[in-house]
Amino acid sequence: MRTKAEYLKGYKDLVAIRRLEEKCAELYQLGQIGGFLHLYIGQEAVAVGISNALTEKDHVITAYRDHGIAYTQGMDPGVIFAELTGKIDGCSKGKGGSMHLADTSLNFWGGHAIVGAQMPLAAGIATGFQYLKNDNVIVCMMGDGATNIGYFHEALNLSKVWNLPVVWLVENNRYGMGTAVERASAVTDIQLKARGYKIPSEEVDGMSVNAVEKAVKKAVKHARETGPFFLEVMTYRFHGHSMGDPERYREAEEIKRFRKEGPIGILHAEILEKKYATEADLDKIHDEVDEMIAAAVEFAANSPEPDPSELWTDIYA
Amino acid sequence: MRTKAEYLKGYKDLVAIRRLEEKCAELYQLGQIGGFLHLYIGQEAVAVGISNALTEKDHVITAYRDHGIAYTQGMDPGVIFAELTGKIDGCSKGKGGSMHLADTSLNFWGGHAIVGAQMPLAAGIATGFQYLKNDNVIVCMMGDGATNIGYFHEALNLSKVWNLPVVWLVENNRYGMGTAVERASAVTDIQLKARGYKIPSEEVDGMSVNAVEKAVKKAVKHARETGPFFLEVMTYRFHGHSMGDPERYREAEEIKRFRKEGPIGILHAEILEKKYATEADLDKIHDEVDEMIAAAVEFAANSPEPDPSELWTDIYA
Amino acid sequence: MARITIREALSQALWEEMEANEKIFLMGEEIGVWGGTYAVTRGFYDHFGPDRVRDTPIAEGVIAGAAIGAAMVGARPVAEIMTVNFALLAMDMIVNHAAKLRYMFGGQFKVPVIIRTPGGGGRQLGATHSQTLDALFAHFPGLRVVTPATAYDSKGMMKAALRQDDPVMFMENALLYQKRDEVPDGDYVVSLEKSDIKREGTDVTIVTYSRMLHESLAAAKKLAKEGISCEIVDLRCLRPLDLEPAFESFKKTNRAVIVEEGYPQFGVGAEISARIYEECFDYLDAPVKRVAQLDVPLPYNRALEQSAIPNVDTIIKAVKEVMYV
Amino acid sequence: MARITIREALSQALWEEMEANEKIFLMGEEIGVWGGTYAVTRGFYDHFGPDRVRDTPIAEGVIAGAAIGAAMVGARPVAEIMTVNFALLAMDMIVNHAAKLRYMFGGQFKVPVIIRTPGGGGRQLGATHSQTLDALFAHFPGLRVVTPATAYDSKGMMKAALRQDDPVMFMENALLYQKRDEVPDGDYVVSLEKSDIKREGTDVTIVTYSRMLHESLAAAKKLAKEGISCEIVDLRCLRPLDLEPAFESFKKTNRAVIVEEGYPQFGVGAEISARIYEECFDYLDAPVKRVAQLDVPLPYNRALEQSAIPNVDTIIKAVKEVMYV
Ligand SMILES: Cc1ncc(C[n+]2csc(CCOP(=O)(O)OP(=O)(O)O)c2C)c(N)n1
Ligand SMILES: Cc1ncc(C[n+]2csc(CCOP(=O)(O)OP(=O)(O)O)c2C)c(N)n1
Ligand SMILES: [Mg+2]
Ligand SMILES: [Mg+2]
Repeated sequence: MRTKAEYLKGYKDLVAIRRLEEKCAELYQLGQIGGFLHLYIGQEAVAVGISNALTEKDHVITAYRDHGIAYTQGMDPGVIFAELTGKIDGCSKGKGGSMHLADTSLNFWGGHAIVGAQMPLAAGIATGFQYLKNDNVIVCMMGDGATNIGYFHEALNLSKVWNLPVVWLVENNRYGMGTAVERASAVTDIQLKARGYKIPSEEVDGMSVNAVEKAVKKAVKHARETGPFFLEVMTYRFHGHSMGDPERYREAEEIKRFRKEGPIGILHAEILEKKYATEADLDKIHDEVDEMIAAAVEFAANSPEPDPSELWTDIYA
Repeated sequence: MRTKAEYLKGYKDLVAIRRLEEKCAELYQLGQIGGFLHLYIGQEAVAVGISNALTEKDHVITAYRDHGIAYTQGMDPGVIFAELTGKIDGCSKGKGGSMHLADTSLNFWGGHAIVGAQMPLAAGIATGFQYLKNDNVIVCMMGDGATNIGYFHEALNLSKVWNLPVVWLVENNRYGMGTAVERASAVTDIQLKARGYKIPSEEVDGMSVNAVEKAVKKAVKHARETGPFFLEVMTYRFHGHSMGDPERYREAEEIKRFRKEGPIGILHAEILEKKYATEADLDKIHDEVDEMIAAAVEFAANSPEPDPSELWTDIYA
Repeated sequence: MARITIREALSQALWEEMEANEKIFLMGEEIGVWGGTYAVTRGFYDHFGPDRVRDTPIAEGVIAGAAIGAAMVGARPVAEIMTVNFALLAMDMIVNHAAKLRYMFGGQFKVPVIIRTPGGGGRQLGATHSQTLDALFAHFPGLRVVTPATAYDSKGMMKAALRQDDPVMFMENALLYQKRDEVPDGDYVVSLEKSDIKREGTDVTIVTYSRMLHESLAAAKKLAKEGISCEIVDLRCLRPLDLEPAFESFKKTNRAVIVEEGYPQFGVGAEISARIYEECFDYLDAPVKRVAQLDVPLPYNRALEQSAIPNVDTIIKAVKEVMYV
Repeated sequence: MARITIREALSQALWEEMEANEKIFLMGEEIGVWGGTYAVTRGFYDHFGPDRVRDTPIAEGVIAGAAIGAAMVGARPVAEIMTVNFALLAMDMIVNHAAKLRYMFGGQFKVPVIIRTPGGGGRQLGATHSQTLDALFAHFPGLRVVTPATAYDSKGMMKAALRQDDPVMFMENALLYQKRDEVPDGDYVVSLEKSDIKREGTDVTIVTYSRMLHESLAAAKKLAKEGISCEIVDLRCLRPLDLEPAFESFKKTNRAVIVEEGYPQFGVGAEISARIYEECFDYLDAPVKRVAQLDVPLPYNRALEQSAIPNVDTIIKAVKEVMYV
């Protein structure tokens, strides 16, 4: 972000994801969202930074914690809520749910619920791009926990052997469910894992939109011109892993510490300091977002259930 | 090896493996051995060095290229040939074949035909040892090609997180079937792969029994006292991947170059230089080995086929 | 006797056996500090400690593989795969190794590993998180596949599994953990090789297992009011498969409905159906009817998902069909 | 017309389609420089180059996954998994992804990926290298599973697979590559959805596929000499499963033998058997007979292994049983 407008847009995006997720939690409690629900609260700056950095030739794929990146890639919040409530206007007609948001017209390839599965798929998407010579790049997001699964090894190795146009982006939020990085991974400095594949890497402050944006831009450029790049983005999730997490694995103190310096607060301070806006201006953004979210929820509520016949569509082409 | 006796024993072992493998090739051509047959010729010093280094608390597991290590762990060549020809006196009653030699009373856990599968199993064997507090160590041999499969990542990571008593030992013979290391692996210096798990590592000259022996001793000690260790043993296979390899992937020149400095020749020269034996003494060893192999083949030939009822045994305990 | 949940039953079985046999240890994702995703191992970590209750990285291949390896050398690992859908990432370890190692090596060692894993749909988890994959594992000689449906059977079969020496796929069902029934106070085991009549009846034989047992029982209750008497055979284990009670029942009723939760083609019901015909050919009064999931990946949307999974109504309909009413 | 081997038929189909459609590329272990473990892609690397004929590391997960990903974005990858036994290492990618992605995302994209893989036993490769796993894949909606047994069908079905948009498990058989039969000179396709009568007859219907077709044909020839006339239905594809010709045949013969190479329990034969009973109940003269591998992991020893796999003799015996002779 450079211009005032960009900063304000970035701020709005952060707040929009936050509100969207808070609303999700509410709808989940009300039983309107089913299945598993993983909130992105605390990690908003990562999605905003990524999407800010991407151009129309750049694509993204992620795991089940996918609402944020869906939003920043341009998915209408109404469509998101429709999917989350299983309605026909959802991006996947209500067949995918929270863990399977995607809109390929927005260069967003999902939303994948099997931990790590997006990595071989991303290697394949990159292979497809390379093979079709369309100059595209894919950014593959994953959690810290996902870096321990075999797919990580196979996908990273192949990406280097074939020099694929892919950015491997770890959102290190310190836990995979209840397991702290150091209890699951031989190296806690996850970036080091890239060394085993001679893939260049960087650590990034995931609480800063600009830091993420900058790093992703550089990484995407490298991916397009040279081959795979690896980013370890340091972040934190403020809520449980999913709804119903007993959270026996961390201290309230730790959450508090991170919450204080959350991505929204940081950008808020920066904007005020740069005098791009006043408190009142920012409040207005919050109000706009609230309206947008309310309208989105309304849209989803009015969207019809899929016809029973949809059970049988989209299985074969 | 230090003493004269050890050197001569080492030499005999190298020659024994070589002859055993040559005999296998012969029996395969005659149709007496079926299935896939992977010869160890060129890599003999690795098995000899490993078994020399191991004590009764140390165990070993490997892939399908397993005749050499079966022999050095103490498996009778007659039993080996019996297994290879599917006879009841084979170590696995003729049910396993060439790729599945094992004798747990010799601390040898096989012989595994799925590339890389021995790694999670080895992590488990080490977990068992650790859990049972018996002070044992497992040495897990694998090929260079096997280091690219997901199991490698999962097993090495777990071994470090749990500090398991395991030595990961790569026999880098430069090819996985027809694929040269650099065509399949992002790092050609395979040792580097251990860095992603903070596992200490060493490169070892696999043509030298003593180099392997020394490195394995050190690695096993580390594994017993501290945790996993990683060895990259540089070696070369003189024959095709298995019988019937068209060998379109390497030059005859390369094979020649390695053959000239093969493990047997190297130790031969060393023994003469140390004056531990004369040419004639060594020739006698060859004769002894020839006799042993002939007797072993004879033993196998006389061993009965398993009873048809064996089809149904050993499925459940 | 106490009425406890299946969750408690499994928990008790594991706890008691761990107290009795120190060779038993647990491993899996989130089984320790978290207490188990479905809370089966809650409290174990604090009591038994990190050596016997081992949290693992997310790496199903090595979870299964390490459990198998530890079993090879004499420990008794119980590995939890968080859901059966993720067991697909451990298929090679389960199918090529757990099931075959003993055979391939001529019986040199045993592989007393238990892989616990819950399956089943109905919770809006989408296509990759809702599968019922019992048929996949039951296909393979060398494995034992058990599928208890009650607290009594769950506790008794878990204990039996922990006292025998073969690899066991212990198939649980996420929607059943809260189900309650009576369990004796003392120690007991339930065979891993015997199916069980869970309701006696005279008109139709229902052959089923796991969660569909409860749907079938509910259906039978309703049908009884209409004067149709169902005998219900709970398979309890799919490998080895004990069909004798089903055959006996069928020879009495001459009609059968097979109810399973999984996919309809090449599933569990096909084998049972084929076997009934093979063994009871002379007793057929009507074609055997299979009830299973519809032949689709399960969708997220609740109504669509529910419409795809067998329930009391589809079972009643099937029973009436074989009764020609 | 020319008599060519199945190896040549597959090779021709891939070659011709690659010439015609540059979106098609191949990937897999040893398919390039080596020329394919079973030589199906011999000469491809030199002709099409390393971009279209991609040797991969030994990493079945990402082989399948990368092929699926490339298919998602519009390429047409053909991934070779060296043998079906190794496909167990790619089960999650095949079952949870190839089969479900399109559905989970509401039809937003297609997944035109072909996974070629040979299976089958009989070559003394031991338990992990000899499996016939067709039933495993046929279980899953979202996949197409094809199992051609002749050069004609192999070429035509490979071409058809390369011209349609669904994920296809293309099941080959290692012992069939050398089989020869007549193939037309020009371009042709064979449907991925139609079974085929490979021999007409009046007394017994044999339903089979892949290598067991040839064993069945040989058995039928012998049986003809004894005056027993077999009609042989070659399934050709297991998903979708076209049983109409089998039913029609059965309605004529009233007797059926199903022959498959895989494990006997929860296998392909169970589904076919159940379906015949379901659809042809009124035409039954004898119980349907299933012939399959014995319920054991396959051993290395040749005699033991051979005794476990169906062959001409076991088929003849089964036919005579359903004929009550
Ligand atoms: C293969 C597989 N194993 C286990 C799970 C269950 N699971 C879902 S999310 C998760 C934790 C992943 O942690 P991480 O990768 O750090 O991502 P985060 O949730 O922190 O964003 C686990 C174990 C799964 N979905 N897939
Ligand atoms: C999972 C799996 N994939 C593929 C194969 C086929 N295969 C057998 S050996 C081999 C090459 C292995 O190379 P490497 O690990 O270097 O061992 P080497 O043969 O050189 O000793 C391959 C691809 C297999 N057995 N298992
Ligand atoms: Mg995390
Ligand atoms: Mg090698």
